[in-house]
Amino acid sequence: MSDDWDNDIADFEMPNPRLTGLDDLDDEERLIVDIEGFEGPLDVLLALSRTQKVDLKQISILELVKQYLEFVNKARALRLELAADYLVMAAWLAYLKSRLLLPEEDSEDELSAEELAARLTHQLARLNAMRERAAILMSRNQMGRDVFARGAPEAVIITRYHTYDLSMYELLKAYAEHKTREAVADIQIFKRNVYTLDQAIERLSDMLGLALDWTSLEQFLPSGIEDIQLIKSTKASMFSASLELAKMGRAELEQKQLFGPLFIRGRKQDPIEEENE
Amino acid sequence: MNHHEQMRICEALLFASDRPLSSIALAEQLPEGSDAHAILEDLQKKYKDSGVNLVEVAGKWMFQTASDLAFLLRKEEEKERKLSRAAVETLAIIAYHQPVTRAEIEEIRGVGVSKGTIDVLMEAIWVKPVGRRRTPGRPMTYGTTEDFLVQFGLNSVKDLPGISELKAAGFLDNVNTSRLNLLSDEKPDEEQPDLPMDDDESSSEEQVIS
Amino acid sequence: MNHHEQMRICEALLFASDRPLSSIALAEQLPEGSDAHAILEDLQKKYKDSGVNLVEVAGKWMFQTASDLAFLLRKEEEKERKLSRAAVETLAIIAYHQPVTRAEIEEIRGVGVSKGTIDVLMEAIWVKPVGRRRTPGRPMTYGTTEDFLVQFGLNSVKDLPGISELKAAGFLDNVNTSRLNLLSDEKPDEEQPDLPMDDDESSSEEQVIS
Repeated sequence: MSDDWDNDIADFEMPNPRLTGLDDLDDEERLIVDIEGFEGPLDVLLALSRTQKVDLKQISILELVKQYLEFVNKARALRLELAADYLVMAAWLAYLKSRLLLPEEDSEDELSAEELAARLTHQLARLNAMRERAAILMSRNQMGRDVFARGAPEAVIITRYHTYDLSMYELLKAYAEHKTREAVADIQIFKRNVYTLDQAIERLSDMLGLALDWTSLEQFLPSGIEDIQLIKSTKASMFSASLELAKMGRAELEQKQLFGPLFIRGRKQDPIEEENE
Repeated sequence: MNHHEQMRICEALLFASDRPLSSIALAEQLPEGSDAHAILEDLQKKYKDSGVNLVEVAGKWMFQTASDLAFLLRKEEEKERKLSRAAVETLAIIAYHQPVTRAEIEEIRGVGVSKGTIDVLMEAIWVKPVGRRRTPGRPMTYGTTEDFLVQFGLNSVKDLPGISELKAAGFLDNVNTSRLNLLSDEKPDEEQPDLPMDDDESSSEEQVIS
Repeated sequence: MNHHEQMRICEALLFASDRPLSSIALAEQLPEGSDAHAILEDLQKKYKDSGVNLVEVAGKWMFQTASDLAFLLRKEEEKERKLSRAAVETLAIIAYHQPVTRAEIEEIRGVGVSKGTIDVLMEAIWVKPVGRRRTPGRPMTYGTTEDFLVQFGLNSVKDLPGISELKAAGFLDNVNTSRLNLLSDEKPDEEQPDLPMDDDESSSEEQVIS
């Protein structure tokens, strides 16, 4: 299987733990059994391309498309949940396949099918190369695993300017924790004293019954409130209530100029409109 | 395994150990029949004139800076101190909200900030007074220093990650997402557009403080 | 002060530290006009066949146990950070492509970078934010740290294994991050003309710190 797969970039292979213990299955079945071990469609494509046993540069894209679409179909048949990414890739590959098979029309704005295929190959090769480098990197002699620094260091000049040390990680962590707590603290704001919209609507409709001429909305505000927050809340709710009543056809609103006072008056219920409602 | 190889092994073990090792412990790592004592003596000789010596302390062995060079290490005894949680958080708030007054820090943190906390940050040269607010009492505002940027490898404070980036990097993992919209990066200084930098005053104070 | 004495001083300082020291930091402890580099080279020679070697790492110098003794000293279960496959891959991508944005990492891996992956790498102090792209949204870019170089015994990121082959193969070219770039017709070479972090400055700053 993948051992035979020859790649001229490097001969190092990532250990692939998800394939262990499944030796009785053929490659593709194995892939499907372990769908959850995959990290996205590129990962699947890369694994599938290995079954072609050729250099990544020489893989048959058509064959790969076929393999992938089969893979997706089998996974669906087995009712394995496939993330949207996999389906988007399947759709794109189907599109690529049709373009590869059909005679290419000359188009200046679009990449040719061969160029698209080459891009896909390049992406796969790049991911593969990064995997190999990751494995090589991890297999290097690592500090604290293979080689060691002085076990009992004596105090030396390391920080000439700072007697304090703090990592970016610690700083960001602290800020994030603070933000987290702040979020919880913000929730408590809802305990504030507010004048609800329902209260405002009730008050306004009661009072509108009494005053049928244009009256400044300010006149309807409840008096005697001292809490500034509550005054603000009252104003906001009364304003909303006036809009609400206007919408219901129970009041009319007028404003003579921008930022000018808002006038409101009660409206006799129009019987025709009432029917329409 | 020859004698030289055995010496190398002992040397590496003694170097990497975080405590003195007994000759018995060393012998366990050597082929049977090795003479740990002879090896230790040879190592001791090898390091006799070096900047580092192999010394025997309470029957165990360790490397130690040559006593005549102890002066090299002595001046570093102003050893690293750990910043308190409050200090780290205060630093983060100053970094993100600067220029910011002490009262504002307290409001943001929701708890009092002791004078000592800011002093510690100024001692570390990460924070400095940057001006005064044009509000009653003309409170001093704080900001971060050049040293702060150097410490954290930043080009400017604008390079600090924003909330969405912190979240993306996993720092805000345990925050309920529905609450996250409350975590905006709001500008804290909406009401004070003007930041008076009276250099004479703040710098003279800085000298007094530091 | 003669050459031998200067060697002893460097030896003591380097031996006492568990972190790499720059030749600049060492030179400060030596009489003016001393040739720190010559001293370091002599020290390196002196320890060539010992159980402890003087190595150049992250552009600095440190003593560490000889790598051929790894079989003896290896502490697998205790020390090794258990990194997920995703984290290892992400680390490699950041190392080879730095400075690199999260979106670019996702493009290369063909899958989203899950929350916590970069967080884990930052906690290990192998990865840090290094600046921002001059592209819409000013996305943060990531790079590797000095600790990363020390961990993997590299003198600089230019010494990453096979980096020139990867470059020659075009694998380190700018990454097109318009999602599903397979579908887009953009030329891949038109992005990110400017990187905000100028590397010279940051690396020189790093030297100043230590």
